[in-house]
Amino acid sequence: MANWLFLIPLAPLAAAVINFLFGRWYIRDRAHWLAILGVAAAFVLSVAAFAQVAGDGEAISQHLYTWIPAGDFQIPVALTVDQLTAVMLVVVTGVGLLVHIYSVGYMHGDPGFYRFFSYLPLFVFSMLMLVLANNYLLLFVFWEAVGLCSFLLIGFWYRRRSAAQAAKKAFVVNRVGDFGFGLGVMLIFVNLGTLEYTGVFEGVASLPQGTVTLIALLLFTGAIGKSAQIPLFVWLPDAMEGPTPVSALIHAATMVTAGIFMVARSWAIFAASPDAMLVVAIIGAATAFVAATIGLTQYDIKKVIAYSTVSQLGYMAFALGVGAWAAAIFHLMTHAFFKGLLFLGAGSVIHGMHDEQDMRHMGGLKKYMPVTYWTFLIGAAANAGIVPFAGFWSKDEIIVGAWVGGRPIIAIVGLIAALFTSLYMFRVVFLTFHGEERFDRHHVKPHESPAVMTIPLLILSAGAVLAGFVGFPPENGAFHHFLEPVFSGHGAEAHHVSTATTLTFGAISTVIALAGLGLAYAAYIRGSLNPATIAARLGPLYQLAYRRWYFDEIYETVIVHPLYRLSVWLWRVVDVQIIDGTVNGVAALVSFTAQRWRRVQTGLVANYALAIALGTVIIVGVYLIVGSNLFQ
Amino acid sequence: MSELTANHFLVLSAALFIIGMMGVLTRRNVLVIFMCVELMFNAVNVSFIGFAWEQNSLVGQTFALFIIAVAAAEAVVGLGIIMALSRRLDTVDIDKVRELRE
Amino acid sequence: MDGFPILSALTYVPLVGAAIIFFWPKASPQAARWVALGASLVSLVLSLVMLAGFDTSASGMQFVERFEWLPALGVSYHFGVDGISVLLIVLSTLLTTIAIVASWSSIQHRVREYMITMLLLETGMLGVFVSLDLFLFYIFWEVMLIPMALLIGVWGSANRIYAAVKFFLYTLAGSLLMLVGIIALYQSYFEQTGIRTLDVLQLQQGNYGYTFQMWVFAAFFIAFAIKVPMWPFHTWLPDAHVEAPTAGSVLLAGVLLKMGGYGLLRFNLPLFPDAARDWAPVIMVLSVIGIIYGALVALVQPDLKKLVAYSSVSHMGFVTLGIFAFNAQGLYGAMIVMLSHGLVTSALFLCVGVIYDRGHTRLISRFGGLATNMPVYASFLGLFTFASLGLPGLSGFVGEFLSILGAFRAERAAGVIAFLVVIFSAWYMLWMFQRVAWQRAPGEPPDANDPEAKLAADEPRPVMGGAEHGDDVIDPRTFRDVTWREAMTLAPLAVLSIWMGVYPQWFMNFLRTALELVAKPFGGIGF
Amino acid sequence: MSAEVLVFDILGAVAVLAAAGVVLARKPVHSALSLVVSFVNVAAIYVILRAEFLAAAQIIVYTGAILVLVLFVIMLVHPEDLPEFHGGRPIQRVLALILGLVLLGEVLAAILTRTVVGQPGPWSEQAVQAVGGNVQALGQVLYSGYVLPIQATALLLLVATIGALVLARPDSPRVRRVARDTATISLGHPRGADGANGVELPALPPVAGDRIKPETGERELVMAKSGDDFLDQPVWGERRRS
Repeated sequence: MANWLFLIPLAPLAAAVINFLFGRWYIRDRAHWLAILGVAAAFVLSVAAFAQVAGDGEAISQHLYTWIPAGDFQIPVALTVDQLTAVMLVVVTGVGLLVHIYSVGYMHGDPGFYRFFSYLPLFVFSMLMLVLANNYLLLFVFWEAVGLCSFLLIGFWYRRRSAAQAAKKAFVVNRVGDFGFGLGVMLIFVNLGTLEYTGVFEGVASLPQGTVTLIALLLFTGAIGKSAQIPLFVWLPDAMEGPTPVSALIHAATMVTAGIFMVARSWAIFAASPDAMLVVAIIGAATAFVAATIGLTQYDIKKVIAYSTVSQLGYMAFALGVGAWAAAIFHLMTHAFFKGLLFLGAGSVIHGMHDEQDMRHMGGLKKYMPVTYWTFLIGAAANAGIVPFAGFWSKDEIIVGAWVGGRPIIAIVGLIAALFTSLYMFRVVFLTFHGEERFDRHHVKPHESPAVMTIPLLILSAGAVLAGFVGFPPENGAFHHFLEPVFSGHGAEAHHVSTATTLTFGAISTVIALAGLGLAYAAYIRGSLNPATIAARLGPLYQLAYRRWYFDEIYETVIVHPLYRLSVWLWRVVDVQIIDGTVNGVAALVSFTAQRWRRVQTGLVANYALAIALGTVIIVGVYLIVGSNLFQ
Repeated sequence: MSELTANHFLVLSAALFIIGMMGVLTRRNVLVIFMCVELMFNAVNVSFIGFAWEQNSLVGQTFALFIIAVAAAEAVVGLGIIMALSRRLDTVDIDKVRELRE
Repeated sequence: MDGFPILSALTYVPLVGAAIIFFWPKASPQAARWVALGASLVSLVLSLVMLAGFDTSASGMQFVERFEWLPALGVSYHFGVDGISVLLIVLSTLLTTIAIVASWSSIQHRVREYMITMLLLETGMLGVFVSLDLFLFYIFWEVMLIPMALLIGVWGSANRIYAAVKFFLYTLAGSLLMLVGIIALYQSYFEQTGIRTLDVLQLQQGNYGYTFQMWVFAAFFIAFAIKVPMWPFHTWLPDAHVEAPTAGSVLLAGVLLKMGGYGLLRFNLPLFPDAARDWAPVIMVLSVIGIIYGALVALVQPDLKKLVAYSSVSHMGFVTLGIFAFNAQGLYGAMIVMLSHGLVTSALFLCVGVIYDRGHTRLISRFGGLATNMPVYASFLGLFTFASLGLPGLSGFVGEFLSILGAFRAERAAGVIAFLVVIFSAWYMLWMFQRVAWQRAPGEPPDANDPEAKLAADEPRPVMGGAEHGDDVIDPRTFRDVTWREAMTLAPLAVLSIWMGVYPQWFMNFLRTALELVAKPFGGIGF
Repeated sequence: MSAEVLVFDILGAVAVLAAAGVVLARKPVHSALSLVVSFVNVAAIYVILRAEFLAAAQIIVYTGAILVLVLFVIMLVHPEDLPEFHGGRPIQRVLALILGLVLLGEVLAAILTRTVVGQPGPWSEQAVQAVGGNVQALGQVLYSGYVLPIQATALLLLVATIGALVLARPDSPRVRRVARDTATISLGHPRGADGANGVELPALPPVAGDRIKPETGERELVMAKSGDDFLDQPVWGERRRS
């Protein structure tokens, strides 16, 4: 037991609530102090929890209260920290703290300043609870709660129609995933009678194969939504309507990785179902590839990074699919650093360029914002998988994992995507920071961001450089040893990777990454390759990528519009005409009949008297027939 | 038919009742209709008292007494209505009084 | 407290208040308001006292008041509460108080009569929940109907007479069927035992034939299904809600709809378990249709109140779905959905009322950007929007999830299809929220430094069915934020909604023993 | 054939004939007088039936009170208002005749086939004599078993009196003028003399529902089309753009 665990999420929650309730009138532009304090407290406590778990090797937990006691459906609010959670805690609070600090500069002067610093700690709280939960329902609860924060923060500049639409889209698309996730949770409960991780993982072995596969796939549906896998990744690029720190924290470093975390957390279920694993791997690889191709063609700097995020999430997913659990979490961690860094760097660029996001209107910014440039370059290198930056180690390990996991095709797809990754990352770097200055120099004066923004960049870039080494040597680093207790037990298969394989793939990865770098250099610095010509030559393929593989259009025509038409039909025809028409028809029938019948009421008393007499005759007649002995 | 039996009274009662009823049905003057109604009341009273006589009971007479009382009340109100009717509509012709229709 | 007839007291205090206003002809509107508020507050306090004195571990009825009334007919004056009714009573008293405060300044016409109507309605509602004798129950059931119809018909908006008549006749048709059922039940019990009684608890001891059960179940069920309202008996609801004044909508959604679910739990399940089991498939299908159908139709409503009304149809589908799952999760879920819907939908109607008072329109397309000039309002609206779409941590989730889980456990397909609603409910509620609270007022140009300014013009908004409401142009930018009075009506609901989402255990403890009793004839699955 | 039967037959025949006179007489006054004859005969038959008290009541109440009232009313109502009223409505009359005959047949059948059920009551002739006669016997029965109905009857008579007062009360002056400017009921001066002393009553403005169509003498009826008509001011929520 660790009775202080609840303080980890409570600190940011308190900051969020206080800022929300009093921010508008009393706290106003001092809101960031409270938020940073809360998240910093959570960070310190997380590190303490991490240390304790690392020291003892035992999971620590705290039971707070019973949330839902519905008969045999007893759901506690209980927190557990094992190694996996400990890693997530540190990543969430660490990146979260840096993003908070960065936001002080980025959001300075915004009328919704207090609101921002109320939503952001709320998100940190939700995310912490998500990783701390000890059962699936609690996980689901905060799974949705981070969705709420995501909604509020994407729609932070709610007066923009596009932001409002994007927020709604993100929430609704996530709900599609949640639909599957929720069903999975129900299926677990109905089959196993419990939702606590330990009980579920123990019980999985006793379930028939089909049920396990179904559960695993349903859970993965949730991950598809939250972690923006094909086919539900469409919300994530749109989510870039939110302020850039939000993109960095939520849509790169933490929330979108919740799906990866959840699958890793449920590894026992997935490991018990090879079919489900295959699906996960295929979807992950496809996502990695598709998103990388789209990333090649976009011009909005944030959109490129967003697609890069989707692509990297695809890597993590297929790492899970091939059973490389630790590698997935490793990549999750390194990705949090370098992608957070990239987003914050992009934010710094946007900030310095007065809200310009189109790379076609940038160029040559290197000399205006050197700190941003160098940190961004480090992030790009890490993302592209250049030795020795963090991304190299984790991504290489994933590809190796796929290869030795018996999925060579997926490994190859991963390698191709890696080429694209390197290409689009350096395309961004070169388009933004190198080359001629394509912006309107009379109106736009690029400038370096203030220290409150650059210091987080520096810290994160240190992370992006160094984080990879916790996983060194590959497959056998400190990180893997730390996570080992989580991913061991029945169903876990250990692949013994020979040093030769590791070295070979390291070499291949490096070559590929450098090839991407070279291509980008050729196209955007030296000009020996003309991107426009290549695009023209690729024709439909380029259009496919540029139009984001038409996912949005397909959804629009296949789902959204028919559904709207169906709804209008249900309302206008079924509801108003058929159902209500029947009701009103009955009323009209009564009224119609009554109108006919009232003719009987002549108003002549004589007629009424006649009717009375007739009635008398009938009654007496009835008496004669029934009551008297006349006919007996 | 040597003895007086209740059937005598009943036949008388039936005759009076039906004559009254015919009056109600055929006449158009409200006043005459009113008088025919009184006639029908009376016919009923004859029946009651006839039965009472046959059965050696006073319940029938009691009933008839109440009927007379009620008839008195009815007469008062009914005649009041006729008065009001003739004042308002200038008629006592039952066929001209059709306000119930709408 | 023993011996003090607290149930009678809290039921009749509003009646006394109504009498005071009635027999005080010179009462000014302000005095009438204060008397009404006072009476409803006394009732609220009494109900809270009752709640505090309620023993959650005891099984059976509490605070029972019983004496013979018409012994020849077997009618007794029998009041009592169990866990099911006790929470609904507090909900009723709370919502009535809130409704009276909410109509403080928005009702300016015939205030005395209005307050009398509200108080009579409260007595009727409370009477329904405390009566344990079918005769009393039926009387209160009808008593409640009339003030509600008056509220709609006198203080409603343009098409109010139609809506009031429709509401009245629809509900009356159902209750007449119920009356037939009551009489059949009475007769059947009399034939079995020779005892004439209308006491619910005693009637539950009866042993009714299968065919009889099926028919009488249907008679009761239709009455309650209309009240719930269950698809396809729901079409009175959008009309009634749209035309009713805000407070009327609040009570209609908050309390009156609950009587359907309450009736099912109190009468249909305990009295006719065999019939309930065999009717369940039909009812579950209808519930699932209602859930999805309500959500889809809500998606395309141009009118705020209609949107909330159709969302009610959808939400109340969970009540019947949960009840007829016959397991612990379903029953708990149904009750929590009822309570949560009572809080959240009422609050949404209050929210609609706030902007209706300012703009005199309910068309979504007339609003926009309210978060800018009405931040407090937008916060409330957002909170209730999310509570309504079932965000965990707020009240909506607990009930919906339990209800669907119960259905899923009883019948997989029903649970799966019903769960689809999480997508649609998010869709329509957020669509509404986005267009009312976010974005810009209609016709307002984008901000100068907004990237969207580059677009030629704000895309035309889809306005569905707008023309029939006239084209008054209002400017939402001039609306003032909620007043203290309005905030006072919304805040308790917000607090309760969060509380119910975070600590539903408190509410579920009240329900436990009562629901166990309900589930007993069905094997008590899940308890 | 006993004397009793003979007396009964005569009385009955006269009563029936007088009743027929009520129906057939052309003038209401004749009808009323025939009714008196019929009532008196019936009263005599009551005596045969040992209902002396009722016979007295019959005479006092019916012939004494009710018929006098009827005659008053006949006098008060304008003679133009009392047309002969025979003729017209042939279908009605034929139907009435058929119904009457059928009912007569039915009732006769019922009378002839009837059987007596139940036990005879205690009030035999001797028993009645023992308590001192019909009046005493009836009093005992009435005031022991029927106290509440007696009270109720008293109340009914009171209500009827009040009701008659209300009905006979003149309407509001406006209505009265419109309705009766040619036929004022007045004992003090001849009919229609209201305007004769040269005093023209001022013409009152027409009021909805108060106009009389000249051709039919009927009043317009005004029905409320909707609930709005009953409300005196615009309702909350219906403020239209002015």
